[in-house]
Amino acid sequence: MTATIAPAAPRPTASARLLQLPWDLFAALTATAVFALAALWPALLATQGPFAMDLANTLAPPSSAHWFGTDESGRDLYSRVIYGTAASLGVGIGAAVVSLTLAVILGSLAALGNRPTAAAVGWLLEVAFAFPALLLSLLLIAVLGPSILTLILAVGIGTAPGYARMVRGQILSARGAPYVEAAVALGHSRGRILRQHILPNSLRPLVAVFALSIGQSIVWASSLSFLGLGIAPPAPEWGALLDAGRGYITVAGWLTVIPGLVIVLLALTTTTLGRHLQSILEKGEK
Amino acid sequence: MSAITTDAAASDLAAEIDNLAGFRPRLRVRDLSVAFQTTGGLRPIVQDVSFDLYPGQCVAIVGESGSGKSVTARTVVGLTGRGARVSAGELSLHGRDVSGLSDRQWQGIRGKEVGFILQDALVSLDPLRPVGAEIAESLRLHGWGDAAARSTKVIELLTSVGVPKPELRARQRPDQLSGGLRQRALIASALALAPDVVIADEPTTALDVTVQAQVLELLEESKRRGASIILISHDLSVVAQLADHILVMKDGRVVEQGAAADLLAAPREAYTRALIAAVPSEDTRGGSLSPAGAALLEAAPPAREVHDEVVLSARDVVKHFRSSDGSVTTAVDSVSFDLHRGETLGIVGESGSGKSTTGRIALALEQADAGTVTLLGQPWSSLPEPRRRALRSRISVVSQDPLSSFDPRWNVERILVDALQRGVFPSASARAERIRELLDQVGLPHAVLRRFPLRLSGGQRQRIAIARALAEAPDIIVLDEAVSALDVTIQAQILDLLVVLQRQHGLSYLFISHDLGVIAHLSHRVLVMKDGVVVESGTPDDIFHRPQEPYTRELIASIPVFDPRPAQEQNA
Amino acid sequence: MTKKRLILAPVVALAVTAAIALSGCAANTATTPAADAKPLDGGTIVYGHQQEPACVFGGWIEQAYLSYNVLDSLVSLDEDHQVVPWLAEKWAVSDDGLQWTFDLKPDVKFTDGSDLTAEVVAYNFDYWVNGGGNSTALAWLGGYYQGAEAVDDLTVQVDLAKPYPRLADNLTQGYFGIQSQKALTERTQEENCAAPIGTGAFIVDHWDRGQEIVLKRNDGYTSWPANAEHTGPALVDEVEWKFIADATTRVAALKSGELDAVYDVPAVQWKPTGDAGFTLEKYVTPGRPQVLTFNTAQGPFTDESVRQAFAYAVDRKEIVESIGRGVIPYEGNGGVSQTTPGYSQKAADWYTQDLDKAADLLDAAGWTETDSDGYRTKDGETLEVTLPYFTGSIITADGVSILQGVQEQAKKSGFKVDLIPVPQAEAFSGAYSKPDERDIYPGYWTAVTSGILQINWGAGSDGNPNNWNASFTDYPELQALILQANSEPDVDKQNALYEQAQEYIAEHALAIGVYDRLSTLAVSPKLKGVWQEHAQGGPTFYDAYFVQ
Amino acid sequence: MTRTSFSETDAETGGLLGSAPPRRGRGAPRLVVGKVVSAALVLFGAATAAFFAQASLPGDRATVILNIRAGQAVARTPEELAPINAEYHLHDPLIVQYFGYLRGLVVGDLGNSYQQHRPVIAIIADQLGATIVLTLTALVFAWIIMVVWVTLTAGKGPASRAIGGFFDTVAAGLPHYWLGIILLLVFALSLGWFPVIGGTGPVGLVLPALTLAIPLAGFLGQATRTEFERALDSPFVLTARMRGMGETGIRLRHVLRHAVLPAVTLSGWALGATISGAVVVEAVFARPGIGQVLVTAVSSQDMPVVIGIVMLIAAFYVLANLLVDIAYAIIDPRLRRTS
Repeated sequence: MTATIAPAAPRPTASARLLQLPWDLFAALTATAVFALAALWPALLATQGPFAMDLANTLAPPSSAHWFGTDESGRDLYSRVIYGTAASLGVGIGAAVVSLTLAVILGSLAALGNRPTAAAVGWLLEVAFAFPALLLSLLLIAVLGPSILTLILAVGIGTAPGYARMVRGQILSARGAPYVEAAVALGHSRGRILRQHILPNSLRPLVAVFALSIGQSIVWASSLSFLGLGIAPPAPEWGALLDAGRGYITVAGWLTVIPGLVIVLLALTTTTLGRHLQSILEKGEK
Repeated sequence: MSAITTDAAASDLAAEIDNLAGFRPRLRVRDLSVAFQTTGGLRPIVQDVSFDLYPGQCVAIVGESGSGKSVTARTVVGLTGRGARVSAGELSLHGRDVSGLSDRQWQGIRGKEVGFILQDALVSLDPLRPVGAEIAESLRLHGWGDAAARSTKVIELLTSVGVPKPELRARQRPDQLSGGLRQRALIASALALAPDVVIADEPTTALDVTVQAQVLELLEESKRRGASIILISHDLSVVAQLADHILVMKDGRVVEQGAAADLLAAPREAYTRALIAAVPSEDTRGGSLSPAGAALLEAAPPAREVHDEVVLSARDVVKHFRSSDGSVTTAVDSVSFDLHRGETLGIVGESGSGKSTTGRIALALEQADAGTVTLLGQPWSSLPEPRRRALRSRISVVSQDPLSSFDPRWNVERILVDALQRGVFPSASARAERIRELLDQVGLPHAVLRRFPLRLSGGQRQRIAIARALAEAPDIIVLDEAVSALDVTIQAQILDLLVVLQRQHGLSYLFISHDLGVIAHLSHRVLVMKDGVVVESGTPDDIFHRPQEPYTRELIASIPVFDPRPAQEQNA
Repeated sequence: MTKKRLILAPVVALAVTAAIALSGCAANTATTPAADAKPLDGGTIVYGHQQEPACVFGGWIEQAYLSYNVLDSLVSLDEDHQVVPWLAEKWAVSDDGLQWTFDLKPDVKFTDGSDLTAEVVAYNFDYWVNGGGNSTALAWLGGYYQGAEAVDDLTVQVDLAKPYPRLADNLTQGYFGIQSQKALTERTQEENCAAPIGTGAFIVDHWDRGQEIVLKRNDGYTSWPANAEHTGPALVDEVEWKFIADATTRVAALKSGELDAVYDVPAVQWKPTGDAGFTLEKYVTPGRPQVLTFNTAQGPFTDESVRQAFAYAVDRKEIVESIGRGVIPYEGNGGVSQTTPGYSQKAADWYTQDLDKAADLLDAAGWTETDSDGYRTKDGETLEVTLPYFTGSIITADGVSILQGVQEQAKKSGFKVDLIPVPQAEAFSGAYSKPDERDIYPGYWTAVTSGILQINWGAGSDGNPNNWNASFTDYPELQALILQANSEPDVDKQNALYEQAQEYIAEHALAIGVYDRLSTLAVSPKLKGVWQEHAQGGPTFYDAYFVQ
Repeated sequence: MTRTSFSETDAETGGLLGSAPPRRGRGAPRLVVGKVVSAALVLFGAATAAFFAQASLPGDRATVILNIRAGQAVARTPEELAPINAEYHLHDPLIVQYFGYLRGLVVGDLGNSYQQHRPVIAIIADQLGATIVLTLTALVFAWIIMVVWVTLTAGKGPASRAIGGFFDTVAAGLPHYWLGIILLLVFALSLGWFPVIGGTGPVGLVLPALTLAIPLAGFLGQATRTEFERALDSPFVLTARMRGMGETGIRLRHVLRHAVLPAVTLSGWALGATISGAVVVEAVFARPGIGQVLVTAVSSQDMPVVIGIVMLIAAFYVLANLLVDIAYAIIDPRLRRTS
């Protein structure tokens, strides 16, 4: 049944719109701003350098001088978390880019390629799924050596098959959409339909997925750091911070708990953004 | 006008008399109002609705989508929904005030004292469970018997609603049953505990006409057995079959109510009259259905004689579909037809009859397994797609769901511009001029150009779809259930528009519909399809008055008799 | 109401969890038995160890720890660093120092029933050095060992190419456990690997890979070492030797009573564990401590001044003492650790932090400019040095922190130290083992004597370089000192020579010490008699018993 | 041609979350043959990928084998390496080694471990049980947590929706090892409710399984919640209410079954992917398991073990997806016959 849609209400002003934001989106946007600032201009937020040691003040609990406490070398955890934002976000964004780029290429081939190509790519994806992603990362790191770039590649390649399947599904479903048939009925060529309808409509959800993927990638990357395969310490990347704090968990829990919470917060932020982006895109332009 | 007050006063008086006689209403609703909490504050949905429901009586609530009729019905059983504010002067069932019942208390009433039937059992029964389990659940919830007794009762109930082989059917899921059988099963589940009050919310919408007739018969029977029925429908012809008393709702208010026969024969309100007038039928052919349409029709060129020229011709078209288990079904079997210039060829049939497939083959969106289709005398179905493209501008399509046929990223302007060939409209200004012309033709303001289809009403969307179909001045438009999803007054406007456009441009329509009334109203010739085969074809006059085939006769017989003319005129 | 509570429940749970986690409290304390608690018979020791080796015996210290409880060696090292009898009742060396004879204990049987004979011991020597059975044995004996033969049933003679007066000392390490010849020749490699047959106090019962090795008491045990605290079979029935990689988990499990003893207590846990009533055993491994060896063949450290500047730049003592929390001893000596015979305190004290000296030395070496990051440069080239370290077994988490301290302090004098963690696979595949790949190599090597200097600094022959020389350079003067020391039968003279060698290393800043490698144990107070083996540490359960 | 909203939603959610679109049948025998062939192809692909990835690792394999046996990290001379190269045919051309390996696979011989000198099959068999028990328990826990949480919070107004969704998201974003450490710290170290080193007993299984289950529950919950709320709005739910059914009954008897379909698909994927989480969990809780063996084997370049485990995980994945297909067909019988 068709619902009658009420005539559009008068557009609220920009500031009114901001105030009308759902609380979670508002919180996510605020967090994003803080993360972005920390990544681009850490010195502004940090209270000291990321490597500055204070051997007289090691494993100090959170206090007004050291908001997140200090580590075994007396480094200020808060400043290290701030300085680590760039690396962690970099890995997250980089891996998301790698992952989605691969996914778009493979997914498009699997959905639109000729029969042998689609079958081969489909098989490749199936194998990639069956192949443990962790092993893939282990091998990559063994071949390339641990570095930010390796981490980006390892995480990006590891998460690509899932997204590739998604892309394939999106393209297949867009290809079967009534508006594509309408375009055929209008006499448009295959290339034009692909360009105008199928690709834009199937790739558009990726914008939201991209945001989701950043958070997932950071969690993934931190897992690799835990296994000692991430960015070399004492670089303040969050996963590395967590790994370094592990040995002090019973005496200095903050070294583990706080970076973990920051990772969770970031994952939560990107997921929330992604969700809202998705629903905005689904609703269509207003 | 004081008619309503007088009427209400009269009915109050009647109620009092009934009370004195011990003939009390089973359900009494007074000044019922419902509002929903939205971000923009409370939004009233139902305002001041009052009615009584007596034993063995059927009260129908008629109105278009959004009129508040379903909300009214649900409020009566305490299921208004989240965020609703309900207020009522009185809401009583069997004389008991039910306005303040807790959810648990309601649970004891629902299903036992009040039965509820929704539209289309395919989605109104749990699609993952056998229908027998669904029916048994109605019994179980109210502690009826043990498991064994319940399964016996389920068979009994299915038998009573006329389901053959009930043991087998009870084990099947809705999707394994035909539309008629599953709708009967749904009714069986609602009537399992023989409730005194049955609420039927659009019980026949989306059903084929023959199934609709069966469902109405079942309701009729339950009414005869003393059940009181609240019938919710947008379809006056359905209401006319069953209702003793009719409420006409618009925008949450009752605009008119009264005894069914009186109201239909002598509607007092303009809105009611418009509703009645909007119902298409064989009798309305050549006339207008909507007030606006009347003016348009007058302004339009007169109906032309149907031209001899054949614009689209199908010969022995066959189409098979292979299903998952490897079996092959024949969707279209040896279908042949000719569509002449300026003609509307109606294809009517029930779901699964192959009419839509026929339409898609005519559009060359589906490749026929055998047979040929020619367009304007040229090969069409036999060509490869790239070579068809040149001819595509001659034939266009309007489908049931225009929204999904628009790219969701595009606004109206882009949709329409996209339909224009660069070769024909080379400059941007030419294209802009053309799309404004199209909007004028379909009666839409130019302001919609910037809007997105999602933000438009169903009628507006369908007009955009028609504008797009007209973009390159085609010879033929295939209309596949193009008005089925619309409210009756909107449907009337679109049908009027189609007639006007046909007269203006000499268009040929291949008009596909399950709705015999629409077909009868619009068509110059009619094909009746069943199981992929054309069982009969002819003029509407032949088909509706002198059906030759048994199936056609059955179909015609199923059409609800709806003649709003006063009874004595009818007799004359 | 119910709905509210329902939604609040996880919030509360999360908050409580976070609070507990943040406070990091784990205040378990051990119930200390009374001083006069009675010893118990039997029982099972559940012991938590860090790393799981692939085989029970072999050339890796993780294997030696296990071997020591299962296999008996010819000789043992006592608390006073004296070699005492074990399978060998006595031993003698010929005057020219080239022939060693070991007289075996009579009537010793392997747990497969075969006899311990001189022939078996000779076979073992051959198996270590020539049969690929033990690479560490090869490192020690290669170049010295010529052959072994049975003189009679219980006398075995070992022939050397050059005198090696401290041979017996070295044989006390766990790598040199004697195995049944019958088992070695008749059983598969797999069987010997998982459960070697020795004459030891315990028998490998079974191995749940990834989880534990269960050792059962050898009831017919007759060949305890002279430094054992009791005689007869072991006192407990069984040892469950569990592998728990995570130090925190190990210590926690000890505190919760799930383990009776654990290996490797992290510095930060040391005091709390002791305070909680657990017995702590700290063993400072003799041999090479954790040193930084400079690549003197290539790169900036070919210049002695630069090496010395680096040594002056860093306050190693401060770093080790604060990060090591008083548990990990500072070690300045770049040659051997303070528990090694022949240790030179003078070499250890050679360098203390002196930033001015470091600056002067760098200026003198031509690293006069300073770039925007504060690093010294010469001809536009940054003073950048590569310091790869092998994570896991070689450099512990505490060690990593210490290296980071070194990096941070060296930075102040203008050194850009690139710390590169090298995972095990890469390390074992020979990564960073070539002169052009690293400038500093950190690492230790357990040893009983200062003879380790020969392994670490010995010159290679043509076409067969000494791969264990991390400086990649032969120092003939140093080599002469070491070789002379190795063959010097007089212990005092030998030690004096070894000290000279260490001072040579210090003077030329070939390597600087950082901290001593530890082997630490924490033991439940109800378990007594666990001691660390004296040659290179690790738990010995032969004398262990439970008290009530 | 009325399409129901149900057939569409499957594809939609399935697609978005990166799972396979629901497989549709093609007739039983062809289906079985197709499944077997595709499973074999997947295993072949996984083995090939593992082989060449291992072969491309830097460093000399013989050196690694020798160094690990010795616990050393140094360069080795050709004389030292010769016997190892001979023993494992490491100097054969790669392609010869590959075909030799494939030949072994076909006859079910995965070879011997370089380090443990044991057949790979035996090594895997030792550890497999613990990992399977862990994975399956985690899956069961995840489902219980997810079902309870979603059933309690979905479709109950904006506040509970926000909180429900919030916890789904948080749970899904929890790093395994972090969660594991926190659980260990709180429930084993501080509260002492569970042993610190659980071993393989049932009590010791709780925390490791929860560590894997909670993020998985969040992940599954995200997919289920959407479906749950969609199903709650379905006409058949209204019908059930009109029958007098209570909220709980509706949620458990009707809605849940519809809502879990995407989660079922995801579970198949998750079963295969849990191995990565298992490695971490096994490390934190000192549990034996295939994950530990894998990490060790990769770091010691014990190629036969690595490939053996890859084959096993691939087989597990294939099997899991087969089970998902079956479960799907049981939950949604419509798929058995729709085209």
